[in-house]
Amino acid sequence: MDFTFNDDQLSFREAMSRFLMTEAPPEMLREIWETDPGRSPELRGKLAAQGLTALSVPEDCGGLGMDDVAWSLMTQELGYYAIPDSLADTAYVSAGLVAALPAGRAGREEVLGRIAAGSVRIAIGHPVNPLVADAATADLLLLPHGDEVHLVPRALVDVTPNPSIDLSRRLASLAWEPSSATRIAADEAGRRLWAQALDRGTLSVAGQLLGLAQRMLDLTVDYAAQRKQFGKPIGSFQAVKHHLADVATRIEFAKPVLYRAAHALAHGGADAPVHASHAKLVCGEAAWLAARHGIQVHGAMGYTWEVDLQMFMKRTWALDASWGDRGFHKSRVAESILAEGAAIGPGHTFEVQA
Amino acid sequence: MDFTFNDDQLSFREAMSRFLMTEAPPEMLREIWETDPGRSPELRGKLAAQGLTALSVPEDCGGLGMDDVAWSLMTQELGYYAIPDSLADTAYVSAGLVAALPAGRAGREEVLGRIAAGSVRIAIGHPVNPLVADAATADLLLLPHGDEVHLVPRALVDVTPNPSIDLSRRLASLAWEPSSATRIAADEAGRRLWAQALDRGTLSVAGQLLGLAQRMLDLTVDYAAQRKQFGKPIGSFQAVKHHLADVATRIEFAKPVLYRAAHALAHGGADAPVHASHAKLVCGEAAWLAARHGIQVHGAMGYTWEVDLQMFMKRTWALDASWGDRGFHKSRVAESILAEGAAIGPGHTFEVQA
Amino acid sequence: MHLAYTDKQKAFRAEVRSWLARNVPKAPLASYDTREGFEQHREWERRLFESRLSMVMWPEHLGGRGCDLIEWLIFEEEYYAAGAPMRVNQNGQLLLGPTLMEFGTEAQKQRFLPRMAASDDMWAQGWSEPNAGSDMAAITSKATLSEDGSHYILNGQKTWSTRAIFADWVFGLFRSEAGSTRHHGLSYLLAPLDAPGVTIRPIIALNGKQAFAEIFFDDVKVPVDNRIGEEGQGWHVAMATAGFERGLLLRSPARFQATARKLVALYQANRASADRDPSIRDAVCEAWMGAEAYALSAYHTVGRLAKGARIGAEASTNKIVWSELDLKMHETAMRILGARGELLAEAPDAGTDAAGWLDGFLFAQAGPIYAGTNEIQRNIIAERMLGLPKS
Amino acid sequence: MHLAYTDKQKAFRAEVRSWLARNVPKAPLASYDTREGFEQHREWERRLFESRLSMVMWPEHLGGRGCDLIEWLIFEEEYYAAGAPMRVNQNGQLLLGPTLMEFGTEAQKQRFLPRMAASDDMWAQGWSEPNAGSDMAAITSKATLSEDGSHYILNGQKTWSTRAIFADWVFGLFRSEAGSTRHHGLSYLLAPLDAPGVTIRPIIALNGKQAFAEIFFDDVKVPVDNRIGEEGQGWHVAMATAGFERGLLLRSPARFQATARKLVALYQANRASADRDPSIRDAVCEAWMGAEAYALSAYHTVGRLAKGARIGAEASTNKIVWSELDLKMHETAMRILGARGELLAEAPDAGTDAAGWLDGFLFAQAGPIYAGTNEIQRNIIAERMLGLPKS
Repeated sequence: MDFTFNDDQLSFREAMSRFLMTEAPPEMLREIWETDPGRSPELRGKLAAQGLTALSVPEDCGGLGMDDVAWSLMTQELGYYAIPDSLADTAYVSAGLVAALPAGRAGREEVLGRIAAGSVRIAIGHPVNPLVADAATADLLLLPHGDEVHLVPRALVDVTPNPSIDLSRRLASLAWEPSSATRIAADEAGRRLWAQALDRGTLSVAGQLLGLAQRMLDLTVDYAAQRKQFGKPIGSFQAVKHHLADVATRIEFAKPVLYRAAHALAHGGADAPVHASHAKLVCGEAAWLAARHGIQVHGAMGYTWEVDLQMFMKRTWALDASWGDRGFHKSRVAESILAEGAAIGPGHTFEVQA
Repeated sequence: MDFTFNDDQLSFREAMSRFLMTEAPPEMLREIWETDPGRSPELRGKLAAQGLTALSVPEDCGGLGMDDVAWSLMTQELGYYAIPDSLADTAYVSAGLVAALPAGRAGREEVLGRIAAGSVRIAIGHPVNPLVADAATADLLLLPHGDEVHLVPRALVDVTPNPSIDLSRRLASLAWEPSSATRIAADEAGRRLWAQALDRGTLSVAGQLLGLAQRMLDLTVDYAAQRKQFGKPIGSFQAVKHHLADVATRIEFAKPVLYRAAHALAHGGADAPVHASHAKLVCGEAAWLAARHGIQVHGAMGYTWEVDLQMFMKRTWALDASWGDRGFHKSRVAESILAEGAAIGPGHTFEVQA
Repeated sequence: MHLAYTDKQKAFRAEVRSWLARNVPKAPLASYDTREGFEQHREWERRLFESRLSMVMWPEHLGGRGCDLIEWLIFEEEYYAAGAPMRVNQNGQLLLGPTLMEFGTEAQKQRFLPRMAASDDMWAQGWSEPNAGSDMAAITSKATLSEDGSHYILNGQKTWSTRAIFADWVFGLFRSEAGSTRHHGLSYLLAPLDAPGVTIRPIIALNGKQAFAEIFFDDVKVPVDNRIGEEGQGWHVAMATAGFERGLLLRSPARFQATARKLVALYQANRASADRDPSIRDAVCEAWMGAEAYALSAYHTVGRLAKGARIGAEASTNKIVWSELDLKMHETAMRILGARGELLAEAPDAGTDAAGWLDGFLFAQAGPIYAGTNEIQRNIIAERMLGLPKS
Repeated sequence: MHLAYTDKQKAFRAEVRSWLARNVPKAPLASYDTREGFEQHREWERRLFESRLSMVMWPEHLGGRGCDLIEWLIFEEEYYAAGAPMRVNQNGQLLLGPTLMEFGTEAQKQRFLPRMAASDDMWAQGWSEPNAGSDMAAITSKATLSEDGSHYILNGQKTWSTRAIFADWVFGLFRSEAGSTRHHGLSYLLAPLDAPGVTIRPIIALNGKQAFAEIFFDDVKVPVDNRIGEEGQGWHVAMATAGFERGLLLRSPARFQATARKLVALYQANRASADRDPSIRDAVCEAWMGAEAYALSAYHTVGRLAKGARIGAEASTNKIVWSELDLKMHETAMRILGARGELLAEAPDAGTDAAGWLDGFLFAQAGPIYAGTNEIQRNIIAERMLGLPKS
């Protein structure tokens, strides 16, 4: 029983954080936001060079073979730096789905190799999401047709953009025709793949929300320490302190919830869905609170385009309802714990494992 | 359009407040709490002498003929001083029920005269309340049998005490036999009487909760101004200030909700039930918040028997679920405002009137 | 307590309702934080003014119709029930207007108020400075009286001036006594924004629009006639205005009752999905209860004002209540909208309602901040209403 | 990250579970805030001790069985899952115990710890004084060293000493350097409560029970051997203990997981009436999520401690989380119980569950207050974890 990360995981995260701090400063995000595709091939290339796209591709397909637990750290970094790229959709959610296909199916090994190399963008159109992120810039799309999973080249899909308040979100509605040529799974296998993708997507967003919360807290602590009113830093006022202490507390107690869910998912735990929903709810609440108290402490400055806080707030508000809104995840939690004979209470924290 | 009180109403309240301040200090409440019946005939007599029992008895029955609006002030005083006597059950709720009987029915005028004179205690067993307050010390009981209303002498009722955390609450379960001799209303008339009694009981408790909230706030402000830690009054700390500012704000915004409900009830408004439920919900929330922040600011002192705060907190917690718990009142509000074609929004604040 | 409207009040309500039914634009106006929308809203204000409906409480000779506060509440109820446009000149009409009524000379009133009522002059406020936000007494912008005493020379910087980039005039506080500190030595001055030496730089808000501006004063000459009240008494004059700002008029209850009604409708239209989160139905009912309480409180206050009471620290409780209610209602709407919530108006899948709620949600973020943060308001309540000691 | 228990851990869990199944009293003990209940709980502690289960983490020679923190978590899970009695001697075992382990001499450990593990000695804490509550450094109780250096003479008053009226010993801080102020010049001393000059006066709590006491010291003689750590270093010694107090051990996650499970059951049993208030189902799910998060955080912290990390201001986040979670769970239970909520155990209509929840609800009121108010904890988080400036 060891509910901590190993040195590999921690140092990968550390390296990624250092890398993003210099390579993805807010000024660069603003530039990318303003571009037409909203995506930077250069930044994506650098992230691939750091090994991020290879993170959870199996080693025999050219990847690093790390699992959901590593992603629970990495998605926090993607959120912390508000990376304007739905990279996790390709390198985490889609990679997980493709890796779960039987060997040889639909060019599985080739696709995984390209994911690892960072030479493919895959958008994923899960039924829980009414719109598809990054469809326009994708090379391939994973799309549902009932229980079926289709892997569809971009050229076969009509894309209608749906702009978001978060300029780095590039959402679209799609029109496409399913065919046997694009079908890569169906029936029970398809259902299982979509279910896993949902849990991975949920955790991907949960991790990003947690990273966003931490970033908004850090920005706000810096501001509160430096901004003076009534002759002293506003961070010395108890009301400001208590706002930010509450945010810090939420973040601290959301983290292990995320980690348990990631572990359950990596090990095929039967409780993975409820743990993932739990994680998304608490990470989302931490991020919303960080946004609310963040703008409150920033005062009018927080309401401007110029101050970076706005980018992180908008990402928070937008991501919160993606991969299932709160109602969806609250229902999953309620159904699980209110079920007849649910195994809850002391001693059941880690009970359900593969 | 004048949503304020007239001078008569205000001066009656003022007189009652001054009277209770000297006649019902906390030390006296403690003494009465400890007695066996938990009621002081002497205090009741003094309250009657002040005219309180006659307040809403019609003038032709020896009363003052004031209505629910006056009671919305008076119940606040009963709450503020945590009067250990369910006097409002007799003088407000029961008086209202008996006054609504047809002239001459069941000794209506005699009963009202005795209420006005303060020479009768009436307990009321509304179906919404599983237990009956002050049944043991009552002379008469108003009891339900289906839609029927029965006026039953105490001697015909078996009373089983059910002690409450609030020692001044004297609750009981009852055993009794309905008979035609005790029946004073039935069918539609009975239903209407019980419905009006419910709304009056609801407002009676709402007003008391609001008075309790104000008292707990006042006690806590006094304590915070005087108690020192870290070399200054704890009331100078922003966290304490903000706790208490929130309580004050809740109280201020609960008052007019109570007053609208009282007016609607006095004028037979169709919205009286939803307005009464609204009032009870907001007054209850103000009182709960006043209790929570009250004990928090009092620190360990607030957790003692010795400090008066405990009496007001317990009364709050106990009254909150009497005359319908929150679920009951929330349902009434939801059903009303979510009904097809509900008249809500600007311009409907006072629309529904007799 | 008498809760029926008089025949006169009923007639006024009927007139307003009928006028609005005939005049409210069918298509929503463009955002008043854009040049185009600003002018559309000015046009709308002129139409209101022509029917003496822009400032119903002002006396007739200044462009109003001498209504009392009850009639004003009625006007507001009808206005928001009709879904009429946002009021673009409220900073002038509701912050400066009452100040001019109380402290202006007859000549100043005649000169400024009718043009303000007609929105011939659009007004921006000049309260905040970069280092004087919550702490307004830290103002450093200077007004130096000319040697002949005929005019002031203004120097300094104001900020967070709402829509100043489009406005005609600014009002604000300037330090007219050299060396004075805090609340002393300030004067309340009015300046035309096209005066030589005025530079206006827009501040882009969260929503990408030019909602605010910085105003720089570089030896700007304004005649002494543009001073409201006595030299050096600006703080006193401004505080009366700030009282109004935090008080009832700027955020009339009808506005929040209209939002609550819309929220109930949004919930009804999305009930199946909304009920998966049981807290939503509760929040919807709370929204209605909160908006009603705010409206009832307004009627209660208006009644007491009519009997001679004065609004004190209660204005601070108002500010907290409406701003937190507005935020909570818009958060609830965002929860109900779910994945549609983030979409802009131009998104085909946004439907007709989502983008409006998103706009309102962004705007609601500012509620607990402007006109004195809610933290400052809570201090005021604790110290002035409850008598707790200053820190 | 490896989330399976070892065979040894599984065997320990099985042993504890089986022992508890055989030994947990069928009928609940009387409240330990009464003399009768206190002695019943002492008996229970002795039974735990006889099976070396009272202090599982202590070394064997001091009465424990040398378990690690994971095993301790397992013990706690089984203990609360079994509904075993409240632990009556935790102030000694969890506040003084670790301090003695860290700062005590070998002789002191041998003298005090095994008797503490067996509850032969019951301990009361002597931290607070009437004017030293949240501000603990304001302590004025004095310890004067005798001329021959053999003993201290204690004078002064302690308060809020839990169950001191029934206890055998007290530990606390006394000012041993005349004229010293604040954190300086304090010594950490142990005193028998039957010593001449000790007077104990019960404080009646909210629930009518003698839950606390004031302790008066009037020339009470204690040998210098009863001092823990160096003379004048008491603050340093106590802070280590206060860290533990606020930290994990005193409020183990299993306790709140058990409450959450009970709350789910209460909701299920009363679902028809509870669902009239839609916020209740939400609160029940939140309770489970909150208790799980607290448990997960404990496992996470324990893992990091095992790798050499130290608990810092995180202890303050723990305090806030468990105390507010506990309060919220009990408030929710009161809402579900409705009109039954106010009834005492002796009320025939209370049913079997209501009075237990009411007791817990009253006790939960104290959570955000004792062991450092949550306001103080939030200051600590802001200043030590986030680095915000002191006021």
